[in-house]
Amino acid sequence: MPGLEDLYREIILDHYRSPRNKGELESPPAHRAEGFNPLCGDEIVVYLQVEQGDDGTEMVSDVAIGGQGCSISQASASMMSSAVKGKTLAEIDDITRAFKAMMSIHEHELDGSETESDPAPEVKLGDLEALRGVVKFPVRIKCATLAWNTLAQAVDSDPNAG
Amino acid sequence: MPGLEDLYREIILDHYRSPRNKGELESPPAHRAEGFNPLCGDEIVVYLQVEQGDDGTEMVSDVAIGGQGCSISQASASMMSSAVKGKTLAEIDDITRAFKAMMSIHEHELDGSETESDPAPEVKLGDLEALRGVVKFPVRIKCATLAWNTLAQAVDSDPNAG
Amino acid sequence: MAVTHDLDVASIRADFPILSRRINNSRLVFLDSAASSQKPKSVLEAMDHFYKFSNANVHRGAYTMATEATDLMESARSKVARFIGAPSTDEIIFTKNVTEALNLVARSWGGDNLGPGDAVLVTEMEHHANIVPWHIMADQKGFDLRWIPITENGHLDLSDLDRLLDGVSLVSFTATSNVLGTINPIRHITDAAHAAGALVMVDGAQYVPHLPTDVVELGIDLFAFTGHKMLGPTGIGCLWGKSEVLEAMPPFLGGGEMILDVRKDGFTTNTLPHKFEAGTPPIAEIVGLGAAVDYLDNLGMDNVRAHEVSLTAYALRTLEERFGDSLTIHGPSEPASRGGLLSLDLAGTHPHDVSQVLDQHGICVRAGHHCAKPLMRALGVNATSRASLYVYNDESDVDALADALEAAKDFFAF
Amino acid sequence: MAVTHDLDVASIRADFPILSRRINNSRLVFLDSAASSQKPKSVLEAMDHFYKFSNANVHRGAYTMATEATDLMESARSKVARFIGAPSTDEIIFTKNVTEALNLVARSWGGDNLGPGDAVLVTEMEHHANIVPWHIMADQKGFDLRWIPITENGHLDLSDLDRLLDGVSLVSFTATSNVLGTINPIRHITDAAHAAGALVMVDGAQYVPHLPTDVVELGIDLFAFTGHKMLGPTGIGCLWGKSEVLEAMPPFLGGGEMILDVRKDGFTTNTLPHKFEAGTPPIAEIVGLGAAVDYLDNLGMDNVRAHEVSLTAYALRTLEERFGDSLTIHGPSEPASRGGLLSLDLAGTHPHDVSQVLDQHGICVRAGHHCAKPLMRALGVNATSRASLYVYNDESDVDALADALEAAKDFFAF
Ligand SMILES: Cc1ncc(COP(=O)(O)O)c(C=O)c1O
Ligand SMILES: Cc1ncc(COP(=O)(O)O)c(C=O)c1O
Repeated sequence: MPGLEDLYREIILDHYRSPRNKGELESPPAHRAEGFNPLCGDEIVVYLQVEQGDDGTEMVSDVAIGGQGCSISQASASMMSSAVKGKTLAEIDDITRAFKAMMSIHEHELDGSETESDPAPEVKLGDLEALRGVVKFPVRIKCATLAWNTLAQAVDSDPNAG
Repeated sequence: MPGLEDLYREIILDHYRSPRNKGELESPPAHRAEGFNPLCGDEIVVYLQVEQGDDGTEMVSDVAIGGQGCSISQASASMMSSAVKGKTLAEIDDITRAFKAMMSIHEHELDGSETESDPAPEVKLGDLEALRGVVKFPVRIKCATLAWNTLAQAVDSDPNAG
Repeated sequence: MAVTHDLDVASIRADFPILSRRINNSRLVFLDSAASSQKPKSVLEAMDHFYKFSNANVHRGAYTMATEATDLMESARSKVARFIGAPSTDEIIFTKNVTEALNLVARSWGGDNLGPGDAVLVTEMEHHANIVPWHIMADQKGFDLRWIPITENGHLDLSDLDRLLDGVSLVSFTATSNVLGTINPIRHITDAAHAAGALVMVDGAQYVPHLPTDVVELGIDLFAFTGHKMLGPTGIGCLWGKSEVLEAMPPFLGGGEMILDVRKDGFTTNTLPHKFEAGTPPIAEIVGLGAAVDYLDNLGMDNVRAHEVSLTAYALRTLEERFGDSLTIHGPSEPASRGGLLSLDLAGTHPHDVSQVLDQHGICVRAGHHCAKPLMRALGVNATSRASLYVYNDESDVDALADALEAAKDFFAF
Repeated sequence: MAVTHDLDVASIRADFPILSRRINNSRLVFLDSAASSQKPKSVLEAMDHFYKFSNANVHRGAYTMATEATDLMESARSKVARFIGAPSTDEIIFTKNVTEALNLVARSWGGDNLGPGDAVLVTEMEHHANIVPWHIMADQKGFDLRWIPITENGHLDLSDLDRLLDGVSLVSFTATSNVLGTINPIRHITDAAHAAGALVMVDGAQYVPHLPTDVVELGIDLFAFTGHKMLGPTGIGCLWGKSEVLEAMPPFLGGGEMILDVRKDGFTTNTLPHKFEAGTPPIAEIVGLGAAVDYLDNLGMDNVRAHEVSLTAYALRTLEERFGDSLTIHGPSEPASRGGLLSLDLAGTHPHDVSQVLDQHGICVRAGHHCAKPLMRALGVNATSRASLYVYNDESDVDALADALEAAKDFFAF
């Protein structure tokens, strides 16, 4: 088994100790979604302020993260929040796919399905690269992807529903 | 494991090939009971003609055996029929208890119960002694006792019921 | 069709430690694999190694051994999925035996879908495991149980199938009869059932160990089998179902692993396959089953089948030659339409006595009703002696059987 | 009270092959026995010997090996009966795990006896295995599920017991909490339940492995436990019930062995224990459980308990001294009223991370909700790290745990 330093890179611990964009946004108008990892009890709430530019493209002007969880899920959420803030939904989609591609190597092996996903888009992942070590700890992959699945839900959600 | 000759004594094979008292009695007036070994499918029907003497004692004046089964269950039924014919119900009870005592050494061990049965009555078992070897073949004990359990039911049955 | 190769029985036998045992001063001739097969060393070693190296509870642990245990279990699930041609590993549900798998469907699917006016169709050649669960549920729910009869030569009588199917919600039948050896026309029945709007469940307990299995090709909806008859350990069985069928079924056993959330006022079920796997699974047994699948894969199921067809042909021929009319062999007479299990009736003897005499010669056969009492009644017998063949048997075993039957015949001769 | 002897942990450890494994260059410190215990050589050898010498299906075979297999299985049943003080071996029903045993009662007894207006009483500290089966049946049958709450210090709050019991048909609760370690006052609750006319079922999963058990002395009606937590193999659990309670219950799984007769129009159930044991039992696993019982008997359950009380006291003391307020240990603080499992909360860390760091030191603990989500909500936590002690653990394992917790604390320190 790889060592702890593969999992807990310094930058991950930094995001864990000082999470970025922690808090809430008023919803509506913000999109809001809750994510839940039943295995470990981790919870994430993602708030997205989505604004429409003059050219019709939608972008995330603000983001906030609530919830609680282990260092990996918290750090992943914090990094995700930094990575998506100020990006268009199309860009966010690319980042999400690139991140999941980095993680999913192992998810595929685990569920035994044979389908090939689309090739990952060429996106710089920056800080998020630090989470690459998680794939060597298969049980922790769900911790790392929780924030991202919740992000996708938040994007799809209707802020005025409910 | 003991050899076949312990199980299949010549006298057992003789009763198997030439069963005594094979047939039916009209019921009523005869008592009648059916026995069934679910494990091997053996079936025994016991018919008893019970008559009351002047002194009030009841005796079995005639007996008949129907059904089908393996050599042990058939021979045991045949020997049983010879042993009870002409005997009083009290004598039959003694024979039954003596026979079961001979068999039950192993039945007890099998079901793990700790209760001691009454001491077996002093009764000459005659031909029935040949079945003693069955206790060395625990799965066959139920074959040997089937006829006797059915006999007890026949004695207890009300020939005029149903 | 794959080219088949003869099995090297001598080298196979060397893989099964128990086969070197002696019984009553004779070599062990094991002819009761239809009741439970023997296990190769590789299966025993896989379980032993699991316990000595990676034993831990699965799924929730983050530590090394728990991860290893989970990986071992899930890789066995993939092997089993591949072995029966399941499109997804998530469709493989582990149970304790095939009996539990059939009951699971009766309680879960049946509890949800059956009521007065509905009907389930089974056959006269079912094992009790595919009858009693339906009796229990029919009592509770008030639906009808219908029966496909058998023909004189031990096949299903499908002449009236369309009428029997009318109004039926589920057809549940055995792929191979455990008494007659008959291999049923699964695809034919399934097509007719689907045309009539019924789901199809197949009891593969006597099929999976002996033939190449592809649930997609068979076209069926639900399939169940049991580990201990296919070189695997006791305590493990399997239910396969199409995802959409399993998804629509309510959970059966409730407890750990099958939930996403539990509250005081209710619970949310987990995804497949966990939804149906409550509690600590038979982990070592799943690992053992995976090793059994590896062993069979390695032999090649086409070769296993070819071996059994030719050995069954030899047995039918030998017994016919040596016993003629004094020995009845139930079931189809053509080796190609049957599995390698032979239900025998030796004139003038009772199966219980026959098996006792055979045991004296080191030969293991089963005597009784084989948990198929409705079939025994249809055949008009109380019991049979059943000799069943598998990968470690060869012609010498058949010869030994014939010799011992001869001895039994002489012993009980009038 | 029997005189207790210290366990010779060094010689016990020599009986467990896995304990000589190294994990991440450290010796294995196994502190997850509450999830699944390790197995001594004698258990593995009993199963291996079964497969290599006597493997055959049970009960119906007349041949030597089938008789041996049946005898081995039934003698294990007697051992288990004696181990828990069951008055009759016929009251011992083998299941695949305790989860199946609890579901069996919920479906069979509950299906027959519960309806609108009825109530079942459980506790807030139940494992999901004693909650979800009741949710499932409550959905079907419309009865109420009531809850005994817990106190601040992790005991059951019985102050309102009489009111809670009013109108209850069954009380079902755990003997020992798998999160808090609390050993519940079984006799007290049982007497109150009986006075109120309710039956009592106890989940003994975390109790039987650790204390002398006598179901008659406890006064309860139904009792369930699981083999893999008591040195036995996976794939085997057990339900005990008073004969008259079990007799009155309808069968659960239908199939071979649980019947006396099967006809097309119905079936007749077999006697106890077979009535509840449909299909091929986990034979080797039952044999393995018998060997586990022998092993524990040989240690002496009084000695096992004494060992765990003193080791738990040492652990509570050590952790308190070294971590003070920065480590919360859930559950009762008196070793005599708890089992040897410790749910830990290390300030500033998440259980998942703690268990990952501990694994790096070769230490196995479980992190998560321990299949007790209602309890976690009552405690106001999402997860804990749980270290659990058993016969092969000693003070050096506790010291290793404390050292590694120290390392985790430093690693995640702000
Ligand atoms: C108190 C309690 N009940 C039930 C269970 C379930 O045991 P199994 O998974 O063996 O059915 C457990 C352990 O997981 C437990 O600790
Ligand atoms: C056709 C068939 N179905 C079901 C079963 C039951 O299998 P198990 O006892 O493993 O559940 C058997 C074997 O006993 C069988 O032959």
